[in-house]
Amino acid sequence: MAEMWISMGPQHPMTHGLWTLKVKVDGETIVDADPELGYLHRSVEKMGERRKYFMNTTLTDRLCYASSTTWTHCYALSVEELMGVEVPQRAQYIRTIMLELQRLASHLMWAGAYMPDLGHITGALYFWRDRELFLNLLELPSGSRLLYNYIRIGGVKRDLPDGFEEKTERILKLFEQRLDEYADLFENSKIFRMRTEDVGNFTASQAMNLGITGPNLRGCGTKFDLRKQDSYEIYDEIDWEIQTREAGPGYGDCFSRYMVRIDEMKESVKIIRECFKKMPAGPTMASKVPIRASGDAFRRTEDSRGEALMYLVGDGSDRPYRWKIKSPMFTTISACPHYLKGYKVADIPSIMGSIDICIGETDK
Amino acid sequence: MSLFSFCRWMAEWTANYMLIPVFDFQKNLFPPFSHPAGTIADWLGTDGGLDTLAWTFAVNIAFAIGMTNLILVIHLERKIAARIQDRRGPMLSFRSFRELGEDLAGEAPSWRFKDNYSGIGILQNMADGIKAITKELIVPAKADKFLFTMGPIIFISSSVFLLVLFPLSDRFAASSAPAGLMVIMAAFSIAPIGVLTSGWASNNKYSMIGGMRSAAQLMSYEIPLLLSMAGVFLLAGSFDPVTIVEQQQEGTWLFGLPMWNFIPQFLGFIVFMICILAEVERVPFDLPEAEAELVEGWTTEYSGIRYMLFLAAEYIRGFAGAAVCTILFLGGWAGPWPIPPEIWFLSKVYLILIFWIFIRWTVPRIRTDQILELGWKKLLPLSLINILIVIFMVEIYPYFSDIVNLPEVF
Amino acid sequence: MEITKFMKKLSSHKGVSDVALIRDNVVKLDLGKEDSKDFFISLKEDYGFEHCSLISAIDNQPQFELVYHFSVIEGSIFIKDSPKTVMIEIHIFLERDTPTIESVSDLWFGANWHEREAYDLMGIYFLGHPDLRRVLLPEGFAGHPLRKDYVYEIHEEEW
Amino acid sequence: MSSDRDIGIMDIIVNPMKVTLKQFFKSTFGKPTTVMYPLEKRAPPPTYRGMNAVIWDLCIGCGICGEVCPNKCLKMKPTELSDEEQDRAWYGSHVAKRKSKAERPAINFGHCMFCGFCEDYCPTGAMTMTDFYELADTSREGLIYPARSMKVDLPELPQLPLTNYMMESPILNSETCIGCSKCVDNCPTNCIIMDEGVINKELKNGTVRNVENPYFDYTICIGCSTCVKVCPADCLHMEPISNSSSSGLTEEGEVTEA
Repeated sequence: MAEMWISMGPQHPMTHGLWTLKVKVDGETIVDADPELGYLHRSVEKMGERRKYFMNTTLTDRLCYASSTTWTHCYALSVEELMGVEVPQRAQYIRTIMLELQRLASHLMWAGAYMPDLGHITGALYFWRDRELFLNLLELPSGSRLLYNYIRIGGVKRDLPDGFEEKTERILKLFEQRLDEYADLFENSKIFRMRTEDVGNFTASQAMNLGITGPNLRGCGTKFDLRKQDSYEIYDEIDWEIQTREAGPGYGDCFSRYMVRIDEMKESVKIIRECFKKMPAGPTMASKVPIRASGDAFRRTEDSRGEALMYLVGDGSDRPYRWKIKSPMFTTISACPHYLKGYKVADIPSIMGSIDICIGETDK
Repeated sequence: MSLFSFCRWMAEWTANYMLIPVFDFQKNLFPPFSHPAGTIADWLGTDGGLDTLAWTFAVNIAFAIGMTNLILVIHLERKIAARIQDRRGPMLSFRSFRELGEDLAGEAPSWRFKDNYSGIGILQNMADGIKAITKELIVPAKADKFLFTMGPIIFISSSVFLLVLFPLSDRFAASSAPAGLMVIMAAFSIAPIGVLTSGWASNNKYSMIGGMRSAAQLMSYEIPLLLSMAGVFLLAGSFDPVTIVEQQQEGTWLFGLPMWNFIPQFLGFIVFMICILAEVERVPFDLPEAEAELVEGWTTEYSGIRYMLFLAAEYIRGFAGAAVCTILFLGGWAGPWPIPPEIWFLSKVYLILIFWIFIRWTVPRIRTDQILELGWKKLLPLSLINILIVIFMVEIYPYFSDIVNLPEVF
Repeated sequence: MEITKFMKKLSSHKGVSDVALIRDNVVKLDLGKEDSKDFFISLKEDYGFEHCSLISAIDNQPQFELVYHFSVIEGSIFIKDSPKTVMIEIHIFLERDTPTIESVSDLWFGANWHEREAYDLMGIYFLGHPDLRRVLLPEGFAGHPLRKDYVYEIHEEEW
Repeated sequence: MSSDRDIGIMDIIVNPMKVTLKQFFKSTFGKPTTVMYPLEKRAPPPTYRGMNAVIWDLCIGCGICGEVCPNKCLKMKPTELSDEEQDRAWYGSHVAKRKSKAERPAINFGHCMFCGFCEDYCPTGAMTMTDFYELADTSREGLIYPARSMKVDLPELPQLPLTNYMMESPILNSETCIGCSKCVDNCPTNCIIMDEGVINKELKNGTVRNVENPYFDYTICIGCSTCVKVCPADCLHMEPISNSSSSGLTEEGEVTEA
């Protein structure tokens, strides 16, 4: 067969959002690729310039609808850096718990979306069933199931409700049990391994240059997690390990990326448990939160998908002068010709699924 | 009484008491002119005419049974898939009728299921069918219109054709050819032509890749499939389903259980099960319509009832494949007496189908190069080994046992 | 290399001014536009900043400001008794009528789309960029919407 | 971390199928997870952010909810109050009586994103969010809820303190003040009084007279900036305050969050 361009997207089961991947194929082998974005561009940065600082948490919630708390947290952290707000200790613990719950929900969302990519619908429903548990948990304090608007500048909206700890513990126990049960169905299944092992390889040094961070980089064996390397909230007071895995010396494949996320979920469960153990009493909101700011500041956090960075410039008014969002998936998608070349058409969903795309944050 | 003799009796009854009087009446309506009705009436009186009528009845009965099973199989798939995935499956279909009835009559109708969950899950297929019929049949502007229409015809007709080819028991068969299984396999192999045709004619890159994949897949599974069947044919010495099933009852195994073919030819059974899964295009071998990368593969451009019939035809092929597997390896319709053989046959078929449904919702799809590798590097040698074992059983062992007086095992 | 030593070394580079530590692991400096490429090359080759985190463009009215964030992942720069990795924030000021600068996408591939985005939304031209097209907005969009002088209509529905 | 074991021939079908078979029997003989939605409904938690409801007896018509709404889907609409409603109105009774029409919030739910800011920033706790979420309608106009449709009456009113969530209070520039007392008329909490001001002030039109200046009771100011908006001489501006619980009605150590 002659070489031809196939346009996958903007509406295609592989894309997990709205974007186009143009692939040049020779028969079934990929020769070249060209990603195109912009179908979901909502001009969040421009909108943010017209709204007050505290109102923008609703926009950051909608950056990535699978992982809204982490983005709102990144924004709140940057604004606190800009305004010089001290967050109370209890609020930091509550934030950490919410962030890890959100990370669990986000990773489960990803795992559920990855399984149909491999032709495994049951996997989607299993993982999404478990995600539902964590959404129920996130709903209790925040009052909403998807877009929480719970983390505010200077703290959190309200204290955790009564019985939250017991409920969380019950759900974490059930979840751990189920995750062990799933091992036979997914990572130990021969056909699953046939589809994911030795597919979508890139080395750690390549990944750094391509701008790939987060679980995808840790899937190459690099110990880089901003929760430790640029620690925020109370991650440095808690005993936990960076989860890495590599398929071979210094490189990772789809399977190692899958396993890193599964291991990270188990680690998140540990973090949540320890947070509950150490949580102090006290207020959940800073006593003084200014509404005007000037100067510039940035913070970076470990989002569920990699390095999230928000750079804010204030001009003394109550609205940001410039608000720049760095989304980890933006650079990862830009690098996709590098790790798609040479694989088969059937590997496209397997590879693109394994890097966990979220178009909401990418298109901003 | 066999199906054919029953149909023959029915044909005689219909011809004598219904058709011939009517045609005779028509013949005499306008006496000056000759009327073709008279010729038909004469022909119906002969043996040939009655046989033709009887075959028509038999084939229609086979179709009816097949189509009823189709609905059951689709419902079974939905329900089992739902249970595996911790869902409920279709439960509320046609509930809107009830609500409509309530609105019109002002009171709830008498049919009521499980509190408020009124609705019948199995009718979901009917609802889907009605919906599909009401949809527009879209033909892409740049498609090859003739081939675009021919593709579904080839695929669906060859699949429906399968329904009349296998017997439900030795007495219940709509067709009886000495080379019966060869005809079935030939009919099975027509469908990829339809797939390739419609894939190419759609003028869509996904469809074309899907069609090409179907052809590549045919290359990889068809040869081991036929070779694994060859063992059974050698053992039975015939292509006739009835002979094959009877042959399986001859030998006995532990506790006097009949030695069905899947025991001596275990390798062949495994190879056949894998290949027939690929033949009927079910997960993990549904590469031509891999929905993750090829949207819907070769059916992408089809809409409405054509698309629905594609789905139905796939289930018919699945049903036929399970039937072939039952005949070849699981002793066909044989079973203890009080239950009729047709029921035995169908229950075995359903057992295989349930197993397939479980496979479908348990494993991911494999890749094109992997199925080729599997077919050529693993299944082909295995099926050849299976043939060697059968040849040893059928030819070599009896030959030497005659000479050196070995105990009779096979 | 310890971070204080690294900061001392930085100030010796040409075009670098105002080197400061804004957090315990973040170094901030101003850089002249002409010397930017040489500095970036040595940043990557000598100091081991493997990862380009972000390139943001700011319309400071009248001039533009480019802010580069680079980070170390496994590099040689460290902070005493801390697992934290070092980041560097570089400010470059551009004139409004010549918003051009040399591209760094040949050094860090990750900078490729950040530069495209800066071109798309702010109208900064990156010289030597392999593929400077719009990335978020459609091809043929008029103007660069994140500039402060971009005129747009606010649509409010009456109800 | 997770156990690594060698993948054998049993891992092709048999071991994975054990998991699905187990689940099959579990959900066949047990209760499946899914909820039959229109027939069964899951109960939302008490914090749930659903459709808004306004306790009119508490509402003072300050307009903060419209101010903080990021989508501008909430507008204050002039509303006729009946005599009984005017009598029951708590803080805003004087405003309701004085103005020809009191203002109450109306919401366009076609634009609303249920962020809950209006509830959080309401100084009296009049704006609440219920657990009602089935708002779907066949037309856009049907999603516009007029003020009266969101009115709720509580048999017992919660005694909530006035809280300045906006963290800002008005500051007077007495140089430009013309003493019109519009701010006093419009203040929803009645926290402004007119008192002695600049004597013999020269106004723009050249006349010279004594001018009264407004004085603010910051303990009950809610930071709604209504006075700033109505000021004809632009002599007021908002400045940040230090503590949200500056309101005089709040006792020390009391939880201010509703």
